Amino acid sequence: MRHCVGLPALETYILILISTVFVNNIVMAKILGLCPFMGVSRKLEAAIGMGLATAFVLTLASGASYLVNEYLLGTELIYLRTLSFIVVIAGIVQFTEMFINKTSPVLYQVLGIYLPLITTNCAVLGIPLLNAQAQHNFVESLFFGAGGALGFTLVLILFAGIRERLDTCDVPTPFKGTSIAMITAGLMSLAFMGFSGLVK
Amino acid sequence: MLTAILVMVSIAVVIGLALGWSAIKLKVEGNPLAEKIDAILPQTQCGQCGFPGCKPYANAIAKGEADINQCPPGGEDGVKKLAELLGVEAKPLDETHGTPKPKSVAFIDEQICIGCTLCIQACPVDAIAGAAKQMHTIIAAECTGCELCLPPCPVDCITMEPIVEDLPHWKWKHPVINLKRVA
Amino acid sequence: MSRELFKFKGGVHPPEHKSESNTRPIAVAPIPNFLVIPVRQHIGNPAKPLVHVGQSVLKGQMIAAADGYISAAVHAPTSGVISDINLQAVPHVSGLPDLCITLVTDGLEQWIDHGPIDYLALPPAALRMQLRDMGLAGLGGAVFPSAVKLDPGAAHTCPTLIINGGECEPWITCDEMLMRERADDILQGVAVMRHLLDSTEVLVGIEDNKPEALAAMQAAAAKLDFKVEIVAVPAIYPGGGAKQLIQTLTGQEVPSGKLSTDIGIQVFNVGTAYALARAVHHGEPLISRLVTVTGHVLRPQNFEVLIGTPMHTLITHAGDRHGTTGVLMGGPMMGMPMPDLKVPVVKATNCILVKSRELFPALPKALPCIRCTRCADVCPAELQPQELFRFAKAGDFGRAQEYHLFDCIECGCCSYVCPSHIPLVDFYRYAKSEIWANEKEKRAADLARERHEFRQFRLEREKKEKAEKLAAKTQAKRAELTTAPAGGAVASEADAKKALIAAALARAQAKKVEATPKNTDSLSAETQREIEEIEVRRAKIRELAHQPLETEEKPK
Amino acid sequence: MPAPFILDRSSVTQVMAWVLAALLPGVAAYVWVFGPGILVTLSLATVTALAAEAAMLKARGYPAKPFLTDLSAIVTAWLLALSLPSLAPWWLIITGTVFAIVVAKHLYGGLGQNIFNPAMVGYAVLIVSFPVQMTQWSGPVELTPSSLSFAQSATVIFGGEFPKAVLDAVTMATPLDTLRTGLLQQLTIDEIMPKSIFGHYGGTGFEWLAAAFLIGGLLLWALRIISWQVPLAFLAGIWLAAGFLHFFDAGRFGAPWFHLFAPSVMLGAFFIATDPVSGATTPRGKLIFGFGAGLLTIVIRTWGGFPDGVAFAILLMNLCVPLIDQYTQPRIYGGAGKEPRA
Repeated sequence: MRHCVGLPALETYILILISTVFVNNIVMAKILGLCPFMGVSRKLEAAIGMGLATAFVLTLASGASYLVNEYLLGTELIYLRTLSFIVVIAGIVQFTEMFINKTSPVLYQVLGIYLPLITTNCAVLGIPLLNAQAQHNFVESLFFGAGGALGFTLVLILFAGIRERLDTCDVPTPFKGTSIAMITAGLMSLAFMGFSGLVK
Repeated sequence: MLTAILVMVSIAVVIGLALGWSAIKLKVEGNPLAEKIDAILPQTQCGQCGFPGCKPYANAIAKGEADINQCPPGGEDGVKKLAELLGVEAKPLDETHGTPKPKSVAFIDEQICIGCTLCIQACPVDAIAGAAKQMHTIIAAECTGCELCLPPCPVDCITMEPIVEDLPHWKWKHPVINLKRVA
Repeated sequence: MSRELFKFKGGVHPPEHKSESNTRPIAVAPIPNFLVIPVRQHIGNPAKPLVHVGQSVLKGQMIAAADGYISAAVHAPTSGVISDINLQAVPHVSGLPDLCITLVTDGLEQWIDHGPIDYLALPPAALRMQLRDMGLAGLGGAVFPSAVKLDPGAAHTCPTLIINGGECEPWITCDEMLMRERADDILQGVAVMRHLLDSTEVLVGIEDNKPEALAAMQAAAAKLDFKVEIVAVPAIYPGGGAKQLIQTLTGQEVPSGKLSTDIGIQVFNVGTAYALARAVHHGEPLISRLVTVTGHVLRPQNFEVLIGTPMHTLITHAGDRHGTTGVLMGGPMMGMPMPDLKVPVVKATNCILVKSRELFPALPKALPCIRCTRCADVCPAELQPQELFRFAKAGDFGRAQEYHLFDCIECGCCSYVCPSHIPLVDFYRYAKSEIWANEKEKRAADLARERHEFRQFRLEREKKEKAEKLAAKTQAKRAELTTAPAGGAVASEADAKKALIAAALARAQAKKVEATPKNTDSLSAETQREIEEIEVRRAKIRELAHQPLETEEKPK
Repeated sequence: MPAPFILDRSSVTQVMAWVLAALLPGVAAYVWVFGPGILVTLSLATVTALAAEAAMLKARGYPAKPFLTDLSAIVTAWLLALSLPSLAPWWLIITGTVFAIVVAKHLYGGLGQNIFNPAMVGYAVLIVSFPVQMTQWSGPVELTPSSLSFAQSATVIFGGEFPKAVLDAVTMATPLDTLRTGLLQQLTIDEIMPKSIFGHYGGTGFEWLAAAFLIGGLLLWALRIISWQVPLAFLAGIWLAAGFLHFFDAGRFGAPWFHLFAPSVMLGAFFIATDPVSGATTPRGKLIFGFGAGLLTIVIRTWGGFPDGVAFAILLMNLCVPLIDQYTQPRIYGGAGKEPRA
């Protein structure tokens, strides 16, 4: 999305938020971050926990990756972007894991393997890279990260609600479990297409 | 080339320090999960899971050494509850640890019992009343049906009586609305 | 004096079918030749039989005593001989047998001596115990021991007393006929209740589709010395439910999970009030009750029936007809199908409804739920039956409890209106009994864990005690030995140990000396020679024992 | 089996029959305004829906009779047919109906278990995959130079070759399309409105069609087949959103009554959003569901890429239904923790 020139700052932030949460939603439009989306959406509490954890990591990561990109990499070390971003994200995820293990061990146990897996979540790496590509300034990249995370959490929670209802449905046996979840995710992104074209 | 290495090293050092500091501050001890698992297990203390009682089995599951389908008295929904708690896939019961049997209570045939107290020492929940050379009898309310008292008995006077459903314990059955027969 | 009424949410209007059985007056059913009296006819512990087989009993004699506070006694409905006490079929949907006392009637109707009780003089607690021993239990359908409900509890007062003449269930008219013909006795019973509960306000709720009953009760109420308000409530099913009647008459709601006495209200059925009046003013225990026999019978009518009368005798008395497809105890909305017809009438039997293909066509097969929420609109407990159904069907009992499954009064309104004809109440009953069973198992498991942990602790403690005792003993021993060679200063631990070893050796030596034979000194010469010979032979044998046995192969 | 032994006369077939009956005035208005073409679409959709349902039921081993006679497939077919353009080709109708019945309904377990509204899933798939064919609307009879008889529209639908000129003479943009294209050319509302397509409230013919659906919907509400919360909240959502925008900038946003009297809004409010299976179940939940759907319709219509947002709005609200239901549980008798109503 080209650099928003001329619009007052507040309006760009709102536009960024609307675009990342609804129009090109990380999961629904950009099809990023599918493995936790499928893995953690079995129960609502796990989904909310996962959503918040990813939001926390994503916002921090976008901020940190902006600083790294702006001050450390500058213009000639662009090829180091992916490498450094991954290191930063891994560090933040480790910190989040310890933090969650300390504050609510139950959530830590429920999230299980998916908590460290945030590092490999392609949305978490995707957003900082998109930030860097679109040369957002610091606040814009924070909003972009927060918007992406909010979109991810919103869709994850909605999907968890649906999957809990799907458990009580009499789904034909070949479609039970993950396959009906995949179909539902497909229909969800079909519904999210309604927002396409919302933001120029 | 040099600056690239410098940059990467500096990022790594900064993050390493931050993590080291937070690792100390956010130390976590104890494993509250074991109690949660123990709450699900049926507490028959029968040892069919290969552990001397339910608490050791719970600790083993918490540490990941034991599988969640080794408890026949817990039955299928016991495995399902454990799977739900640990967020893993529910596996069918492992037959090598024995098959789930209808809940039953031990019964001592008082004609044959010689009062040797071997079963009293073997009972994990002290559900057998009696003393040396005195008559032994089983407190039905507290017997968990773990069958640990059967092997030590020298005269084999203990039998397992399955609990028969009487009026106060009668349960409504799952109503079957079978669409397939409808046509 | 029309009282301002409130409206409870939901409720349905099933066809009433009251006119079939409320035209004929109450008749007394003939005494059958034998009565089967179950000991578990009320909520709480079953009564303990007092009689033995072959004992002849009089009418009204107690044959099974109440067991504990929440229980009620059981009495012989007529004079006769106890033929046996064993497991028999009882009116329960499960068809499982229960302990029953069978009484062969002699038809003499010899009463045991019984007289009125001066309820004003007796202290309330004693009166309640006496009522419990006269077998009084709620006749509205719940059959909860009345003695317990008549206890006003810690507050010592229950300001509002409501008498339930609602009878909203279709087909049943036993309360209506009771009010029409015996209004005065009912209000006598209400007076006793008012005295026991020390109530200030007494209300009688009767549905407005029973004008004659209303008139009779109002006439009887006028003759009383204290104020009783007879109120006509709108005829909606389940208006006769305790919680619904409370809300209609007082606008108050019983808090979820609590009893009506927590908000100072107690509800009794008119039948219970009548039975209380008979017990207090005539000394008659609860041995008979009013039963509506209706449905597919020639002469649907209300009968005064002895407890324990087999149902088939009643049905033949009311005129058996061809084409019966089964019998219900209670009404069509909350009634239970009877396993077979020889089960006896019990205190809870307010109606015997004979089904037939025309009156009760086979229920259509159920289709999946389309979440149309008609059931939520009619649910008097304001629950979400479609969600509860989804959780009960999937076996997710935790969520069912979160959605207040236990506030469901199983009135059947939701199944009645369901366009997919799903037997919703079946699912809720299944879920409730599963949850109760799981809770019982949970309690048993916790008890087992407690006992196991205590056993481990006990074994630990015994081991520790034994170790301590041992250590104490060795300590004392060591102290005792090291102090024996007093004088020399004990240099160090090593010396103490050496001293101990030396002492032990000395002791062993002394023992060996003792063991040598004492009789070797004053021996005669000749015995001395014999001893030496034995010693020589012993030495030769010892020598032989040492040599290798090379001579074995020679004798081959 | 115990539980109540008497039932009131209602049945799923009766519910669905009343819904179809309430749609008849709409169909009649449709034929009167746009010519008999719609009858072809309706019958084609109905046949396809029944065939698809029968096939799925057979595949799953369920008995066909009780499910085919509950008319739920026919309701889905009619709702989809009424939201498709009147001259949409036959294969479009068939793919939409088959997708709706097979994927949106039976993959989730058949009647009563679908998460999304089947008709709207069918519509969304069609508008996303075949945008061109989805704009073949025939204009109102009184405006277009000539109109198609039943046989002619049948041939058009079934793909028979047809002189281009006549076809162009018949087809016209819908009021919403005209409004959208006008706004894109930076015209103001006052310049667009006098065009012939716009009657006094909505499109010339379109407003009668909307009125017919409104009458059908009120009939359904009077018979207690649908509850009042969803339609009222849906219309209120549209009225408030459009009104706010209109008040905010009259030049660029259509008047609320214009948005309200679009046939798709009336059809959506009374027939599609009130689908009990995929909609919210608690009273407050239904209000949120309806209001949200109305709001989103206006958002998509004004800024979105599609001319009419009703389908997507309802699908998006279907997504939120499980959460809405969970967090709007009404208070029970006795308050459960909260102070009971004394």
